[in-house]
Amino acid sequence: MKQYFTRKLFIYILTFFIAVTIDWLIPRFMPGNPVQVLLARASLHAEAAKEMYSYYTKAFGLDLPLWKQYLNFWIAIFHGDLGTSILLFPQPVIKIIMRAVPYDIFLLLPSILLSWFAGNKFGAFAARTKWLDNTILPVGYILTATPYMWLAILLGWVLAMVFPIFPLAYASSPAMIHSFSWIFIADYLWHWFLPFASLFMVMFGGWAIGMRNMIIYELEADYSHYLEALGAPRKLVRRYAFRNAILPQVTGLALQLGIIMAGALVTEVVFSYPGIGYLILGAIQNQDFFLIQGCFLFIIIEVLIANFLIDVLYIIIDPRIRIGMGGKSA
Amino acid sequence: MFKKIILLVLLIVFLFSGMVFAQVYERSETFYTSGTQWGPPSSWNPYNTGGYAMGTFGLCYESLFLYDPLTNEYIPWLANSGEWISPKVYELKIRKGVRWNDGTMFTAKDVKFTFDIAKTAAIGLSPIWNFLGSVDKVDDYTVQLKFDDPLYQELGWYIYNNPIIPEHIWASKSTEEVTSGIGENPVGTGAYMFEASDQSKMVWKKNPNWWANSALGLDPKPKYIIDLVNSSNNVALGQVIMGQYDLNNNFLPGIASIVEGGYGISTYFPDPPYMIAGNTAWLLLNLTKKPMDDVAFRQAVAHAIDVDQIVNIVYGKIVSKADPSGLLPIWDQYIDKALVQQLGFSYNPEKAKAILAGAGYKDVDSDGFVEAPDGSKIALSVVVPFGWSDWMESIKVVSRGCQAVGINLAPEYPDYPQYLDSKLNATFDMMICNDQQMSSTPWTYYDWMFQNPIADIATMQNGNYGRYDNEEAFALADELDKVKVGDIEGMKAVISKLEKIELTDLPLIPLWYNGMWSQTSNAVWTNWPSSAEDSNHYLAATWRGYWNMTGILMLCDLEPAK
Amino acid sequence: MTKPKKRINEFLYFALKNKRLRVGLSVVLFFLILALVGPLLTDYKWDDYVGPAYHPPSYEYWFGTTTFGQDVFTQFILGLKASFLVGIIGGGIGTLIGVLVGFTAGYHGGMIDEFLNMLTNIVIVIPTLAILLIISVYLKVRGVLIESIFIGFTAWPWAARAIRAQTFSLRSRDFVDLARISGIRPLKIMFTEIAPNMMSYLLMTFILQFGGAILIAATLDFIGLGPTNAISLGLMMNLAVLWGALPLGMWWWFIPPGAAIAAIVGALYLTNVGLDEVFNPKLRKL
Amino acid sequence: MSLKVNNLKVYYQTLRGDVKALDGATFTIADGEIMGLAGESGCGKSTLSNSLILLKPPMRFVGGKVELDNEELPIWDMEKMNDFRFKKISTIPQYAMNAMNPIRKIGKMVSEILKSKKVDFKSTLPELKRRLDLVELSHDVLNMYPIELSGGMKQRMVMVLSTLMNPSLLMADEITSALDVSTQKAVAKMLVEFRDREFVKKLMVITHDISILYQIADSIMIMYAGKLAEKAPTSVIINSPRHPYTKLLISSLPDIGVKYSQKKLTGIPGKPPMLLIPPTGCRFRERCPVAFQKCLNEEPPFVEIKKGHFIACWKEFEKNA
Repeated sequence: MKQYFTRKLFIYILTFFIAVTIDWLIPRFMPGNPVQVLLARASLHAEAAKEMYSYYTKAFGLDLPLWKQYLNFWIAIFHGDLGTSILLFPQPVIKIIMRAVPYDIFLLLPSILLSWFAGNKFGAFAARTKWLDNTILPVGYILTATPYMWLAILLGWVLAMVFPIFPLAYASSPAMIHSFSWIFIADYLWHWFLPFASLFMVMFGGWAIGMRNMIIYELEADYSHYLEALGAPRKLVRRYAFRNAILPQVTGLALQLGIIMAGALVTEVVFSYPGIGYLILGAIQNQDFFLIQGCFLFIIIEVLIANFLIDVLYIIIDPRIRIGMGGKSA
Repeated sequence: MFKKIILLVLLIVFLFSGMVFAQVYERSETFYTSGTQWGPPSSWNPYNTGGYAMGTFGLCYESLFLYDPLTNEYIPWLANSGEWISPKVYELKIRKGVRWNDGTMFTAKDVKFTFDIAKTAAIGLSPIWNFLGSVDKVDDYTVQLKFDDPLYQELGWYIYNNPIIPEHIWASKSTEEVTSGIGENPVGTGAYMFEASDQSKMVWKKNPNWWANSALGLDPKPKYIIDLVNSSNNVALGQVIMGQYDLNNNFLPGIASIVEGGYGISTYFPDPPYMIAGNTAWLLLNLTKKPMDDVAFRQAVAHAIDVDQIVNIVYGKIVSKADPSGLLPIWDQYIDKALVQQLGFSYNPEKAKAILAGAGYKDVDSDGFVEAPDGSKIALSVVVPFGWSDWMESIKVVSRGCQAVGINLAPEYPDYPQYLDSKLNATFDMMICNDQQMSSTPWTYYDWMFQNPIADIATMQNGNYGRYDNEEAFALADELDKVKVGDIEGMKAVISKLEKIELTDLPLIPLWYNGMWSQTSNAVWTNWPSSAEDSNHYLAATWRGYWNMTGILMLCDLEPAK
Repeated sequence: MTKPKKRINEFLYFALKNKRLRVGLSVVLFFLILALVGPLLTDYKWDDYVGPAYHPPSYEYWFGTTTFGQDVFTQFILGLKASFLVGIIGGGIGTLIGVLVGFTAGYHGGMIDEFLNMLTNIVIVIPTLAILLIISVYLKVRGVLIESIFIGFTAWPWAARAIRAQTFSLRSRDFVDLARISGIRPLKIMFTEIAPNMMSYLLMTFILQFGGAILIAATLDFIGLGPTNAISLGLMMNLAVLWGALPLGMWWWFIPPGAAIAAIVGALYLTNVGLDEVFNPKLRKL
Repeated sequence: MSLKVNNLKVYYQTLRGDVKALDGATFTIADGEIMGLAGESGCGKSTLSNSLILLKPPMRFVGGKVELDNEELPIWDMEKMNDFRFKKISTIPQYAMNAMNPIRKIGKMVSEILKSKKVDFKSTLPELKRRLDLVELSHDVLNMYPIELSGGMKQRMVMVLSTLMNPSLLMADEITSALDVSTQKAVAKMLVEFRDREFVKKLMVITHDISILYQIADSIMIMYAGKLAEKAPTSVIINSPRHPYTKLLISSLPDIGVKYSQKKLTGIPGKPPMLLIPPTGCRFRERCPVAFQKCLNEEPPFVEIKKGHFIACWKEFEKNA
């Protein structure tokens, strides 16, 4: 158990290290320099621009030798300092991200978890139920095959433009300022629904299909046949099959995270939903490298944590791993 | 699991029955706008020129004068008057009875302080100290600016473009804070005060005891002004159609059809070009490279581009073709028509070919493209930043035009920093650029066009990216700066000389006038500015620097819709 | 053990019998043919201004026109072509890497496995967008090819994992042991003993990679990290949104590309299940 | 009390048509009898055993009657059969190695199965433990997961579980094939012991390894190409088989203990007929050294030529006649 975790941990740390290094490269690799971009945004007068140039170069520590910048970057990270945004100068990146993160959490967690549970339950249900297998599963295939943004566009077009039932954009109505009133929460959910729905639907399809295919294998596994031979009722056989089929689905979740993140990004873009995804696009368009950097760093951390949790979860639900770690083997 | 979701939906629906329209800010007294803020509001420092939240300067902080570009008039604002009491002394009479919105009296010392702080901190106003000797407070309501060598045009620009700040608050700030502080809780003299802000919006609240109510009988109608962070075009356009914005200053493709479509959306002009021209889109040519350094070649390019196609197809007629001089319509009086008639260019492929041939550009290897007189191949690119959709379309037209006359010019779309880098370091061949907004004087244009010294272009970032080197032009630009603001004839004289150089040498090629994108909805507010006789002719724009070009007056003229 | 030839015939037999496979394949083929012969049906380039702007589908403009009067059908056809290209190249590379990594890891186990596993995990976690961002700035023009290659090089991890597991289960089979005992080189064993027994599996992996690549490409194109010198289905959606096709009600601009992607990839998945049922007797239903 | 199988026909559905894997089997297993079932792979012996307990597609019930202790088994009805499975008729499958749910503790799995069969686990537990002792499994296995057990242990665990309800008939399908020789012997002995202790009344042991049958079986039944060829007490089959196929089979064994199916039947040219469209007459005739005209047209019936000795061969009938 212990050395399993130490190994895992080692991998995670290494990954983090590499990822962060790549992340650090982003602004440095970009041609031209951020300060010029910044000044170009602030249409200043010649003289002022000249002075500002040197000032900001210092402020961003871009005048230091690279290795020193790299070192400082690590130090800064552990101080939770991700530099200053250019797009939103002079706001610190970390602050901007922290303001955006809640939107992601409330959008991603429900859609991922709900779709995962619903999808698996449904897939298991559909498997080997002929009419369902032939009617609903094709829909499932189309759903998972649908590009996130396209579904988002469709929903937006139909439910916000053609039939204006839901709002087309933003996380809350323009007439509201954050507060914990019922009205605000209601308003929030109202705006939350379309992005949630489009994310949910696409993922749901994927999980349903995955589980459906898994469970069909499990129902043909030896232990299932043995149960049948012993005359165990269908219910028990299916329950066992489901329990076994869920395992790969958990790993699947870990593998999917990256793609889901990308999906969330484009969905937020379509609905101008102020999460990290939307922030990233804004940052990319406005070449705010420090913001881009911060956002990616955040995604990296999120994904790593999620992966770790899934690892732990997996150990809990799959005895084989646990025992394998215990040193015993079949 | 499905039940859960259905329940969720039901819950939402339930919560909304009736609640949806229960708003915190009453729609009928709120003014919704968008088009300035490219990210969450993050700075209320009026000296963060490119980044302060919409309205920080204009709604909250104010300037000494307003300037009306359509009538070319200065409107006394925080200053009652400004006069040259001697050739080198400019005396400002400060308005009495103005209060900062924290209750403190606004006096001459605030004005003096504002000028003085520009000496220590690098802000937009700082360059004035290149020709300003001292700022003296005569009495509480009189300030004298003493110049060594007054640059009238430049001063004329500063007096309406520089926010006056309260000494009692800013005196304690460090230089860093002044130049790049966040500047939260702004204290200004303006008609609106900071109310709130979040990820997607900035909210301003009406200042009940704004000095202009009594002093000028001005009363901005909206109680709240809510500026929404820019979203994607489709969202913006969608919300315009649904009348969710009262004023939108985004570039919205297809707005023409919306205006015609009877959605209650209007623009300044009822028909093409719909928008007031806000700036000129130039084709920059890099004069440090061959063959762009050859006037004949530049002339050929100028004649090869079918600007009408850009205007009609790419922009759907919401922009208009630029005058060969590139001067905006508001500066029409400065355009030397005869000169333009004589030296100007227009779309004429045949002539372009002729010019090329005449200058020795021939298609030697008959690949359909001409080679330079010295026989070397010509393969050029014209660039705009990737994602700037309208420009990306435009340069396709440009390159097609050039290829049609035998110039091998290909469109390229680098990311913005590359574009900027090639611009600042003169590594591009040709590019589109529209750095200069409308202003009180063509001098800002020529200053930009003939910026020098060339060595410092990269750091000054204020024009002449094609590296046009002509002492005469530089001198003329400075000369223009020294002409008195009122002296139209004097200005014309210098400008026509500049135009001559411009038209003969073509250091850059003016293509079209970008609009001051502005679409207004009559759903909640009416009496918008328009070209119509009976309506006001202010600028309906929230862009930085436009509130003090009569934008604020536009607010005061609004009427709630019945 | 029945003879391979007979086996293949049998597969064909089931393949033709299998409804899912038939439907899936025919949809994919339909679009493939459309992508191949389509260009003959139009004589425009994708960005030519060919007609009136905002023109809904009509006889002369089957899919209508864009804001600039470009022919949407032309864009659609060429976009399809690009998508298939991405699918084949990206999916191909992805599968190849996945197979190599998976095989080696699964066959050798031990340290090599450890290492490759680590590599896989790392690639999974690193935000590919970030890398693409850096790369993109360095390529003056990004083409479909570059994009495909990039996708291939970032999309292989899950394939590697799956194949690793398969190899694990296979390497312990007697016929592999036999080969090992008789001292055949590992690589040879992999490709002569193991691979043939996984052909079906590899094929299915490729199909999934194929579909995945198309989806990823669409996403990248949509946020403007796609090709800068060509049209693609993702780019069409990007442009449609950029030019306000939704509020302007230009559904003909943004519906076809997404629908095509959904149809193609969905069909691919369907094909995959069909194949599964064909190759795996247990799943054959009669 | 006994198992009576009468003219049982079970076909395999394939796309090319029915494969007549079991084409009319008629035999009896008396109480206390351990019957070995042998034949080349594909001769239908697994079909026979499976059809008795778990007859599901692609297997198709065509005809015949199965009586267990004078009670007809509705083997064609998956659901109805559930009342008999486990309690009256049970099996130790070929795949005993992975017959148990890998992610359930064995004890828990057992209790869940019992519960599902409306049997109280608590009251059964003592008996279960006793039997674990009998097969020399520690009680801890109940708190273990299958992968914690060795092959042999799993095998034994399944044996215990399958027989827990004292079924009347137990089928053991190739249970020894996966085990090493010593374990094989042990397992085989246990089967006998189970019978002696009357955990099971009668057994049908299907195997490749005649040497095992030689040790434990009371009688042996030989199948060929979906048909019964010969059934007789073990000694008879081994020492004086009558059916030519049996003879070849036995004689072709170089020495007891070799799994003959792995090599072709030496000396006999040809291979078993396709059961898709089986030839008329005797199905063995093509390979039969003594075949004659009659074998070509008429199918030999499976008749008792001596007490407890059944064969299906015209030649032998003539001898008798």
